[in-house]
Amino acid sequence: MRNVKSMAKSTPPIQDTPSTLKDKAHMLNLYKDMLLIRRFEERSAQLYGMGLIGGFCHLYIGQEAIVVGLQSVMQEGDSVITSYRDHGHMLACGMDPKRVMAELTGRRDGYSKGKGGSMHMFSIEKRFYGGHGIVGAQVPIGTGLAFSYKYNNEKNVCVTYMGDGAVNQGQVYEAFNMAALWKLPVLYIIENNQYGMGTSVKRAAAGATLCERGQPYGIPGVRVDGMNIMEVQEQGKKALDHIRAGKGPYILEMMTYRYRGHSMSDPAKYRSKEEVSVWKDERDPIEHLKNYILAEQIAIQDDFTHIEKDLKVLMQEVVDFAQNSPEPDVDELYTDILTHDHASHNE
Amino acid sequence: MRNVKSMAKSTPPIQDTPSTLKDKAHMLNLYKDMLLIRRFEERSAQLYGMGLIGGFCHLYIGQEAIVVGLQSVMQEGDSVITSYRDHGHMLACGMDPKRVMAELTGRRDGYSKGKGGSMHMFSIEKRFYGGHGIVGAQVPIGTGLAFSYKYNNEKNVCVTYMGDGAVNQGQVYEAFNMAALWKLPVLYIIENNQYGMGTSVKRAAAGATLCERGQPYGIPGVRVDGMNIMEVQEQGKKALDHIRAGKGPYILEMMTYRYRGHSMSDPAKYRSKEEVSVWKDERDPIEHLKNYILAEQIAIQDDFTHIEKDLKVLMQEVVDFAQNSPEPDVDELYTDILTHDHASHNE
Amino acid sequence: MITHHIMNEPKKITLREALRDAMAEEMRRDSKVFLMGEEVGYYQGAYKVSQGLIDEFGPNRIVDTPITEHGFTGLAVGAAFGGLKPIVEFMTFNFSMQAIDHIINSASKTLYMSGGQIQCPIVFRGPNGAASRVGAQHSQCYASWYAHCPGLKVVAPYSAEDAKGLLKAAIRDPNPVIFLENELLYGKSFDISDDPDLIVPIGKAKVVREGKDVTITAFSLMVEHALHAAEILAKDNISVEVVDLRTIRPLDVDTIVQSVKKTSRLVSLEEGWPFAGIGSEMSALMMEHAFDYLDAPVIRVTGKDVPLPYAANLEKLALPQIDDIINAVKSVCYSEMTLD
Amino acid sequence: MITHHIMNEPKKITLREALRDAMAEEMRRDSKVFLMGEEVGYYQGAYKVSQGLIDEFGPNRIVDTPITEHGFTGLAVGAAFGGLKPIVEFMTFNFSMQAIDHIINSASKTLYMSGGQIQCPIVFRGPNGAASRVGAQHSQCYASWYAHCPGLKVVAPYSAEDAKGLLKAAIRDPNPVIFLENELLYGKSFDISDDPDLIVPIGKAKVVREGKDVTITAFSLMVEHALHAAEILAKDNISVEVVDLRTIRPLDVDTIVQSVKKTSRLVSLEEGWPFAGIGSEMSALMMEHAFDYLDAPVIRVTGKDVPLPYAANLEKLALPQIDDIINAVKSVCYSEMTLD
Ligand SMILES: Cc1ncc(C[n+]2csc(CCOP(=O)(O)OP(=O)(O)O)c2C)c(N)n1
Ligand SMILES: Cc1ncc(C[n+]2csc(CCOP(=O)(O)OP(=O)(O)O)c2C)c(N)n1
Ligand SMILES: [Mg+2]
Ligand SMILES: [Mg+2]
Repeated sequence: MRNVKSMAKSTPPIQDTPSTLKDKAHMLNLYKDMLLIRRFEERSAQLYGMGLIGGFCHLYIGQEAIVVGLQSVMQEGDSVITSYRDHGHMLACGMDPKRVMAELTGRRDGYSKGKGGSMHMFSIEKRFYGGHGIVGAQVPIGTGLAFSYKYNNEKNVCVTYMGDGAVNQGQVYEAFNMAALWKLPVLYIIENNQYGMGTSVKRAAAGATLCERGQPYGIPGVRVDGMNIMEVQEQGKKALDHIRAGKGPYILEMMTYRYRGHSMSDPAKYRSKEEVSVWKDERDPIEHLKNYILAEQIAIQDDFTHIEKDLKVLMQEVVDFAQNSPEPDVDELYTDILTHDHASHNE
Repeated sequence: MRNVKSMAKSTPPIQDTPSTLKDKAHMLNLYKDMLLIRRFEERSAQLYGMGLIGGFCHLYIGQEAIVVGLQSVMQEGDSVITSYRDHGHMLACGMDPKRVMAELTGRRDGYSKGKGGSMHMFSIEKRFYGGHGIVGAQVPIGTGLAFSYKYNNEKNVCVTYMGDGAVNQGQVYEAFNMAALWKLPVLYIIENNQYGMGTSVKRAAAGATLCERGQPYGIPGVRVDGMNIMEVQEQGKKALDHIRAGKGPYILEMMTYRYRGHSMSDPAKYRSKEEVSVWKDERDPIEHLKNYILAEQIAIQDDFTHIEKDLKVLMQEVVDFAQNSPEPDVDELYTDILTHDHASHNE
Repeated sequence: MITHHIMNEPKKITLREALRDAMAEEMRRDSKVFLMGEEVGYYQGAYKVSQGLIDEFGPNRIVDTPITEHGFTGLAVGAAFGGLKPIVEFMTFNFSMQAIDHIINSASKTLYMSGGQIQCPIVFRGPNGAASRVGAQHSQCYASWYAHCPGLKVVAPYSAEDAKGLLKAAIRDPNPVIFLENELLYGKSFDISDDPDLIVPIGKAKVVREGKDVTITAFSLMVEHALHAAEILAKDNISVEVVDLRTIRPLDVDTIVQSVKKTSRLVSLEEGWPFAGIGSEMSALMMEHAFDYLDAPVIRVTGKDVPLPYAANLEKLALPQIDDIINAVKSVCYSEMTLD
Repeated sequence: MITHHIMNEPKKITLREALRDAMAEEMRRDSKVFLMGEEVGYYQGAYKVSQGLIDEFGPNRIVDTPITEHGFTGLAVGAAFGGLKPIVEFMTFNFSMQAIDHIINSASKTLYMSGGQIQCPIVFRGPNGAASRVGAQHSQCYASWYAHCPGLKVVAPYSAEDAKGLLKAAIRDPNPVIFLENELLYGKSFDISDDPDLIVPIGKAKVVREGKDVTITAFSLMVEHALHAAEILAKDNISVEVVDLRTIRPLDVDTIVQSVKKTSRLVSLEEGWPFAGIGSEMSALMMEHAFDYLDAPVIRVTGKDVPLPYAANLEKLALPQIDDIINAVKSVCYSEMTLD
């Protein structure tokens, strides 16, 4: 099992073959990575409440199995891009939770020096390309990253996440068409958490499923239980294999749920208590994995207690770091508008 | 049979029930309406060559069966909207060929007083809503016209045309989604003339057919031989019935061909002579109908000769009118930017 | 300049309520008016501007859309061509960029391209410019882009009364109107007349504070800053006239020129970027209409020429601050000597 | 101001060829550079600007796209994030409105939002403004919209040499560059140096005709009109200095101010709409940097404030004509007396 702190310092994702999928270390890592996201998000909510985080703040609680499961079956060099609901993705990519939180608080040590905020962070090193605030915009951009891999004859895949609301945006279909036409190595993940803000999928999206939205372009699509990390891994692997074999894009629709409101300011009154509780109490992805591990006797309760304890320590460090990091220097107002650096282009 | 000149003066479309479909007058009217478009376009090409028409000019030659066939099964109150390749649509709607041609020459008596040009003409009276120069833009607009019919509890349908190139535009899918979600009375016609400018459908559109592009939204789609006006009528009627029954939008993909280049400046070198000749010489929609009428002994050669002669006279009038209409008054430069007319809103 | 007659004592109302009331009143008056946009219905509006409307008017007239600005804007334009009078809410005007082709090419140009035949009575409204720390993609001011384009009217009110009266005027207007709101003002309370016929005509600026030494033009939230700065400057014996532009296109050049003829100095205030902004236009107009009356160059106070940063300290620096205004006013006042 | 050294006699070349050569040379030099857009490949470009490129570079580097500007622009931005250097051709800049959210929100703001981490080296190019009678939807000038926005560079050359040198500079630039061409100039022949290292730096204006009575600033096709007007005015003994702006953002304020210090009068010429246009910015800059040197107000000659009409007579009236320029120059020259 990886050390929690070193993981927090951007340990690369686990590289497992199917045979090791039920390996203890691997299973506990998945658990820990999911719990890291959950605890991180709970702390984000706290700091938001304390006024230390401003603007929008979109929590990922409930959806953890998706990014952690997928990251665990990706390869070195694969990249990730998503929307503004991006904290989980960044942590799963191995980005430093301290620097992510420092960005949320708008401080100098944040990934964007405090200039981006919760919605706009990037790490070329960890191959995370944002963090985009315009619903759907990341889809052509991710497709373009995939285009660059094909152009360069690299075997990488860009995993491009979008929400169930985003999937109605026209630019998604423009991207689907080009990805299919040119067989680009892009895996589209639709995180169907049932709502785009206050609008349920049913009221926003015609048709029976979202995974079939690529069908007219010949893009295979599969619906996946996004609360079951092992199913996420299995379908993710299948999709990535298809793509890496040069067969072009693939769509996975992950059925999931966000426990909290759309952003911190949303009381989420459009959902019934019962509906929330079905997902939260009966299908929680972290509990689900824990129960599985215990039932299969892969690990014992003590292992979970340790992880929880380590994360508690880590989270205090994260919060302290993000609170104590100074505000950006005022000169930063005028930097990074244009670059004069011809040399260091993105890689 | 309607008098050619009265038709030219915007006679409403023929209202036939299936039983009258093989009626002589009806069949000859279809023929005449198609030939009117063909002759009109040939004259447009001439006037363009003479420098009397400027800018872009997109001819409809080869595709006549589509608009004429559809118009013949539409009802009073149904509307039409299309792209810049719009002369055929306007004539089929019953707009006055003189005033259409006068707009092409940029003259005062044109439908837009000369201010719109070939791509931008409208007739609320004939329920033709343009004439749009931005590829795909007419699709949401047509969907919005359909929205207005539903809003007003009117039984009308908006027939919204687009090209095989336009069908990749994202806004098309945004419109499909809303049309399906809200069951709007809109008939989408994809005029698949095999090319968007110099790009063949195969190089531009992933997937096997275009008629299935609405499938994920639950929109039925059918591929139709667009060179066979009777098939166009049959499928058009079926689609319109479906829509008028309140079942929402419908897609027809009309397989067709434009004989000329994309616009007057395109020599269309991207197509082989053989390819063009297969369509032009073996599948011409006007010849096809004529041969059918003669074979079925619905009418005789004399009838066709009369029509051709009448159209010749009409076309000379059209050209004279468009050439002799004066340029717009210079004061028109500053009119119609904003309207002060609260009363006369569009209907 | 307001055309209504005050019938009773003014009451207090938030800007948010004023906008809602304007829409409700116009929807009651004209069954062709409807509202569409993301979350305008059951959610009561992302910023609660349409609170309660779906209860009164139902989902056929308060239409929740999918997140597809390009498509629903085009659809609304079609509905307007078809005889309806849509109000399109952009959750924020940043998202209008997705739809801008329909706003410009379909809505603003079709009257002209049709030789006057096709009207497009439509209102595009929503919050514009910076809110509070929502970052670069959510904070742009679109006043200058839209005002650049013929065929549109562009309105950007500050007070609740103006917002209500102008929104009603915009809904009745047979032309496409861009209606720029400001999220930071939604919750602010203003006095408002309870004249049921309140209408504020589009195209008229308003002198909201009289003064004699210098004119500040501003719109939307910046009017508040201008008034605040004027208050402070009064203590230094600088008498500031504040003109609330209210409409950006067509701009009320007369009112501005009248004021400048009196004060001989102009500071243009806006939160948008400087280059080819509203302040640039103000300079050009003063060159053309008031050059001989100017005792100092027109000075622009604008948002800084940077994407809006998230960090609290930088965001503050990026947006016009009271001190920026005060400094600008002082500089035009004291630069006098070197100029004549 | 051009940094290259002329090595041989100039040769003749069309603007179209100059653009093509610039792309070809940069693609030979850097395998990360590629061109994408509608009809750029097998069709050789809608306006034949990419003639021959697909033969030399093949379809992987000369990429024909579907008609989906929003999507392929976003895709190109992603490719740039991923380390490539895309040149995106818009068949005309009118269609960039479909994609403008990616140009502004994704391309121009990400460097800032990422604290300097993510570069977006990309060129958006294509014909801008009016061609010949292509109507209102195909004739808009986007100079002022794009120049309004920080994070972009905006270039609009007139001559073939500048076009070639600036396009090469744009392709090498690590920032997003908007490169505005003009269809009416594509076929025009110019002298061009055959220096293989020709580069024209972005951000430098050029005095293309020296004069002492009045300065005209212009860019793109309007430089030709300005030179033509200057020729005619010379016969009336009015000596006109013509400054080709070449770059709109960052604007070379120094060169303009130098010229105005000499001539004391400025006429700004552009074919775009007046409100918040480049001419407005010119007025504002002169207010701020040259107020004391002006003997007359800055005058704007612009396209008329109308959507572009199709009719031949109206189209002509809508666009700046030589007479408009002459009248403007004369008016700033003769207005002197009333001003001091
Ligand atoms: C183009 C655009 N329109 C609207 C918004 C406002 N907005 C932000 S998130 C959101 C809902 C998106 O829902 P979904 O795609 O399901 O993602 P989720 O928030 O559920 O993760 C909306 C409407 C935006 N950011 N961009
Ligand atoms: C948004 C946009 N992009 C590009 C163009 C230029 N353009 C005009 S027509 C056309 C081809 C359209 O092909 P298709 O939809 O098949 O229609 P067709 O011309 O075959 O009738 C293109 C690329 C445009 N007018 N609008
Ligand atoms: Mg969602
Ligand atoms: Mg086609």
